[in-house]
Amino acid sequence: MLSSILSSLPQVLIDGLALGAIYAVVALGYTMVYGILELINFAHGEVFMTGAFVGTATLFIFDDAGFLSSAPGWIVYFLVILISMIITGLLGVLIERIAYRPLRRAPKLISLISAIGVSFVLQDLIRFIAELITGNYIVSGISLFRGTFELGTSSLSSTFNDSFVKNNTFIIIGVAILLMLALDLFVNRTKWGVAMRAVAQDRETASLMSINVNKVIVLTFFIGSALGGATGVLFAQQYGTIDPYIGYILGLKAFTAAVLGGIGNIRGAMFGGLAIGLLEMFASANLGLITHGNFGSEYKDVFAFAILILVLIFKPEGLFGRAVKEKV
Amino acid sequence: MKRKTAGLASLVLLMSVVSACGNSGGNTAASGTEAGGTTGSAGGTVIKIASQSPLSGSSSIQGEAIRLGAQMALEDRSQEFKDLGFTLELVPYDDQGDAKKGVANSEMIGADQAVLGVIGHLNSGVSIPSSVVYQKYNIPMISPASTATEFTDRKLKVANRVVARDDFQGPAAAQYAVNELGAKNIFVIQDKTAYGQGLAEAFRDEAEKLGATIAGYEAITVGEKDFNGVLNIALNKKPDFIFFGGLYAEGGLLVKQAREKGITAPFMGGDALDSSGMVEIAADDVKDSLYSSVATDITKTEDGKAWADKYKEKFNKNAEGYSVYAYDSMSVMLDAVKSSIDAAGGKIPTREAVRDAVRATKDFKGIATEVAFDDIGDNIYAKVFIYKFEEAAYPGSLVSEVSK
Amino acid sequence: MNILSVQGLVKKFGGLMAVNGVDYAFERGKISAVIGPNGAGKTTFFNMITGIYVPDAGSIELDGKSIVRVKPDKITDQGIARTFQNIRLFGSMTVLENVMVGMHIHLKAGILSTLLNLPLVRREEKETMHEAYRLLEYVGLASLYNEEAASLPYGAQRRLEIARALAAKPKVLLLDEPAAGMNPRETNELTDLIRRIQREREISIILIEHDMKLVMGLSDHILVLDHGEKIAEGNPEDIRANPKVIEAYLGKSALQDEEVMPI
Amino acid sequence: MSGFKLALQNNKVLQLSLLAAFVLVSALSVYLTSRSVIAFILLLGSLLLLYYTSLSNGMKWAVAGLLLILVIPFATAGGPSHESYMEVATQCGIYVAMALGLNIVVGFAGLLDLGFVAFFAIGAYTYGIFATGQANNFIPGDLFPLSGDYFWVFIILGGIMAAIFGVLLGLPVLRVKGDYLAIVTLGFGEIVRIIFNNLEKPVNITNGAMGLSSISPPNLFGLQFTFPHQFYFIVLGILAVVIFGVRRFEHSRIGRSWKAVRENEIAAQSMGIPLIRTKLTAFAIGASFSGLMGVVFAAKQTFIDPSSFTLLESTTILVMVVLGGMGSVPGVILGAVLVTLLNLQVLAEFTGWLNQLSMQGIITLPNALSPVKMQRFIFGAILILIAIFRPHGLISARNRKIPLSQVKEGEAHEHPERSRTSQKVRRVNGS
Repeated sequence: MLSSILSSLPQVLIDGLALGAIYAVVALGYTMVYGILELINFAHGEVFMTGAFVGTATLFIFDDAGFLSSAPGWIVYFLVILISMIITGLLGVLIERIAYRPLRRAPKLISLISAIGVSFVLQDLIRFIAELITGNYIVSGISLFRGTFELGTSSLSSTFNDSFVKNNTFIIIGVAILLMLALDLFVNRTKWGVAMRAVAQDRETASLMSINVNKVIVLTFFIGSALGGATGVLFAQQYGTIDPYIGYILGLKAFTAAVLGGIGNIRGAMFGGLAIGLLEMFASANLGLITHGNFGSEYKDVFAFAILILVLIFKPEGLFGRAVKEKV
Repeated sequence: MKRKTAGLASLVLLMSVVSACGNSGGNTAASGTEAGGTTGSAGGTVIKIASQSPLSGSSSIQGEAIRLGAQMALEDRSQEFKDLGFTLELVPYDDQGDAKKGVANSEMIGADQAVLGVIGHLNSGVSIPSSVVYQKYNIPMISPASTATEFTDRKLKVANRVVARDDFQGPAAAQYAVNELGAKNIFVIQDKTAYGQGLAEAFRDEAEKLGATIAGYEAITVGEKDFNGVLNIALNKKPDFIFFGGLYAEGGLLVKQAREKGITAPFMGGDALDSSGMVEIAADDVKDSLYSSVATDITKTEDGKAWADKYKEKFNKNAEGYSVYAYDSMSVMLDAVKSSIDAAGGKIPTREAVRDAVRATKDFKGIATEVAFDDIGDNIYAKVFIYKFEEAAYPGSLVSEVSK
Repeated sequence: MNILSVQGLVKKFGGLMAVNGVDYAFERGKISAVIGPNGAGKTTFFNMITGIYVPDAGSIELDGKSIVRVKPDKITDQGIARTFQNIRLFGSMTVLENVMVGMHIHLKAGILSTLLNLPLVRREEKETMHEAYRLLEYVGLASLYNEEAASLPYGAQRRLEIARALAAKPKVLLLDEPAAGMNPRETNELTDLIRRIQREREISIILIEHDMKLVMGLSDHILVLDHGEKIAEGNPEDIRANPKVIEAYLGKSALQDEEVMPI
Repeated sequence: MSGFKLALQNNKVLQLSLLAAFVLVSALSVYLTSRSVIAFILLLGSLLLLYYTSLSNGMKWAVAGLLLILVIPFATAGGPSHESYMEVATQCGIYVAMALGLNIVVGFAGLLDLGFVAFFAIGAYTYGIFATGQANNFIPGDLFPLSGDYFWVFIILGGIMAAIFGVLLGLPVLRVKGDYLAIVTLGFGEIVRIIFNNLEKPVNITNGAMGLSSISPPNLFGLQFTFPHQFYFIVLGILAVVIFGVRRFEHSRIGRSWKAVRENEIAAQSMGIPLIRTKLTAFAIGASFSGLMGVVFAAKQTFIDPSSFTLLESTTILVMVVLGGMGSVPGVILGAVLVTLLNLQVLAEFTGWLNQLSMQGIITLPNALSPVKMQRFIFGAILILIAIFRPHGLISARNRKIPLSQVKEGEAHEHPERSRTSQKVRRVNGS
């Protein structure tokens, strides 16, 4: 048993890393919004999904314009991500304006209900548009870097098998790291980043210190959503096929990642995402083996949710967060 | 204050309702004539045949195909019935692939006395509970697609199907895999739906019986896009054949991701992969994959090709696998209706008569299949066809044909 | 004879010593006050007594029984009820219902008996209602019994909190700044009310208050905290004359006007 | 006009006769037409109208009972669509009970539960497993399937099972607060569904994705229940108990504790209310309503599989509660009926009508835009709009105003005609 777990380990790690990188960047969006508004932006998974569709549509448009064959792949990739980030960023701002801002003083329950509503509306809107244009809401896009790379992991140790890496996996991991570094720098080194952290700490005091809280919130939504949108493009490139319902469960898992890392904590979200991705991949590849076929990979989602529940009960501040106590 | 608003509200409501009443009077009159059209001027008594299939949701492509196929058969024969003094009408229902919805619709269908038969459903999970309702009302149903064994095994008088059962399709696929292709070490994946699991289990059991080893039996989740976990197990087990019981959206991704991982073993699935979506998703990776189907490729025959062209012209859509089976199902249904009309002396027949006439169908020759029902409603001429994607183009080419 | 005593009570928040080794004993049937500048640890002190915070060290005994680590609701069961500095009413419930909730620890109705609407439940419910109404009369809110609690004026909300706490029939009543935000007339009425409660209901009262006139006029005994430590205790006269207390307050008063002690 | 308004406000006889006229007209139109969704909805609307009259509560119940037991079944019996009306009414009843259950959790206790359908599933499987041969897989002796006679016992068992699971799930979950609770319950709902979908090995308990078929229909003294009009009366009976129960709980020690916890946890705890236990009772009682109806659902469908218990279903129930008004019993009933009608009748009818138009070539409707597919969109939009513009729902929760005579000790007994007095007092107080 151990030997077969080990032999596929390199491949499991690579796949888990790719999935985890996606969770991590989506988790950032949850963490940023929660940090500032203490609201679970339920629609964030759908923003990610929208990003995937925008990216795919952009590629189709480029293709029609003949741009795909004339420009180098990496420029196209870059442009697609950029366009998708801008559109989903604006979408995030719009969502904030319509569905969250009027409710900032309302009870939490009400804003949460509004957030769930947004998520549903987005799913159906995208489905409608996709179906209207392509006739089917399951859309297969154009893949830019299709090749596969064989990694000679067996030469490291004879217990390992060779593993295969899609070129796109390198891109996912690379872009994810880039985005996270950029965000980290932004939050810690720029004026706006400092303002963001100030608002997250204490909104009222921040507004007294002549920080425009509304602007900061809008900016947070823009950046968080743009990150989600960029991940959507990466996802669409990695798996090739998307549908309007990919965001819901993926969003839930990304949220789990954010909670695991400590909500409001950017580096924690990165760690949480990678951890959840690796764990999920490991569980789905080895559960059946470990339980002798009694519980197979179909239970892998149970693990992600169980982690969520366990963390929230026993360490609600997450692995890297700080405990907050309600004032009495 | 609150009292006042309540009073006011009640007033407004009353008023609006009274006025709505006036409206509804008009409406009811209108719908009255509509329904009263059973003896209207349109040309005699109305006979309705209902179709039920998912017109929305993830399998709406197949569901739409069923509806359109049924519609085409009905329109083709409407003149024939007009001459007998009956107006044919199709009432399409959307079951959304959801059992609850299907049952609620079935009650409505049962309530409508003009409905003499039902074409549908697509999903076995919907066909099974709905057939119980049809049984109550004695409405015969013919499914062009439901393959679960349970559907006819309950021996209902109303439940019929023109396609092969899972315990015929699955084993037929297994026989081809083991006997023709020489598969010895088979990895089976299923999607944890009633359909996928039923098919995969039937395949697995037969393959074992034929002497192949089952290297693994794993499940995936419908709607997911990343199947690397399960494929990593497959990678480990080094199978020489992979069978998948599930739908094309997952099937396409599975075969694509398997190839990207360097898994070169032949990939095979059931009739749910019989869709152009397979090629769209997996593109070039779909090459050399196989699928078994309960539906034939009609373009191979002269008649079939003509039919498919007509379909395309009529609906501006390519015929899907189930279109023609819905067409044939409707034809069987209409034949039964017609023979019961004859038996009733040119009057509108009872549902019981139609139900028995459907079950008594023998030697019907349709576009896609011959039909004769055995005593539980299975088609004794149902065949299983094995296709292979030689190119990245749908449909694949027929490589084998298995009959009982 | 002491009703409530604390020994070496300590509570830390991160590096901050909110309460640091306080010893004190509250006398049965008396009105005691806990005073001190802002941030002296008074509310934290209350929160430990009522079980909302668990002390890091020290003991709290009610009638000689330790109540450290007992859940807040169980502490109420044992006879301590309180009001809050930042009013915590059940805003969208009626005034009457708020008081009725206070009596819940004494009610017996369970799920099944409620569902079956047993005579026992009906009687209990009626008696609760009557008792709650009597309490509202007692604090002078009877005419507002059907109003939504959140719609009451500020002073009335404070009194409603007191009525709700009284409904639990406590041995000890903790009042956290009951006069905050009240005008002088309301404060006078409140003073009367508190005195009446102590006299007529044999309840020991502990209050936190900044209004020194009220404190000095009401209290039998005073505990003074500063920076989490006890700096003085005694009767009002002693406290008024205590130089440490004056220093604690005047040192602050140079910065914050509202803390000036009207001595 | 304003004279009429005034007369209407104060004159019960006038109100009652208008109501009667309305019921008569709508019932007749249902009776005479073979199938009219509008007439049927209007007939159901008479219950709403009844709610707004100023009749005494007892009178309202009596009239409502009359409408539900006699008028509606008879009015619909006229046309051929009897069973389909009854099917719709039955499903309305099932959802009303579930929405009332969720209302206890969300509306009264303020705990957002996004996995509520799990309890419905537990009720359905409780009956499904024992009313088919499934239970033979883990209980020796070939005792199953149980006959339909056991159905009546299982209604209660289903409720109890759901309540037990409510407590089991609640124990860990309820330590979590606010938004987190919402997402944790969502996760739990999914876990339950995944487990039901996979529990055919190592021991086959739920038959996994294949579902359970041929569930025994209810049986009472040899009478088999298979038709919707029969289930209608079962559901009506259960619903009466459920509504009665909710009413009892709402104005009792338990109900007040829930609301106190919702309003302010810390204050509630300081008033001696045990938080976890109070929340657990809300979870358990809410779940039990769902469980009861799960049993009915399984018996009515005769087939259940995990695909009936998805997240969308949980959200649908939440939409009912939010639309109707969280914490408001009449509101939630209205919300549940509206959403069910929308789901089953209005959208389907509208789609059918549009389809007909497009078949006749009057309009061209892309398949993507078909109204039945817009379910999520409509639900989402309802949630957003209600949250922003009407957070208390269509009929907002109102506090019970108690007449002075009942509050003051000893006065209640002095008036023999209490109801009339209380009416008067109420009017004085209310204005």
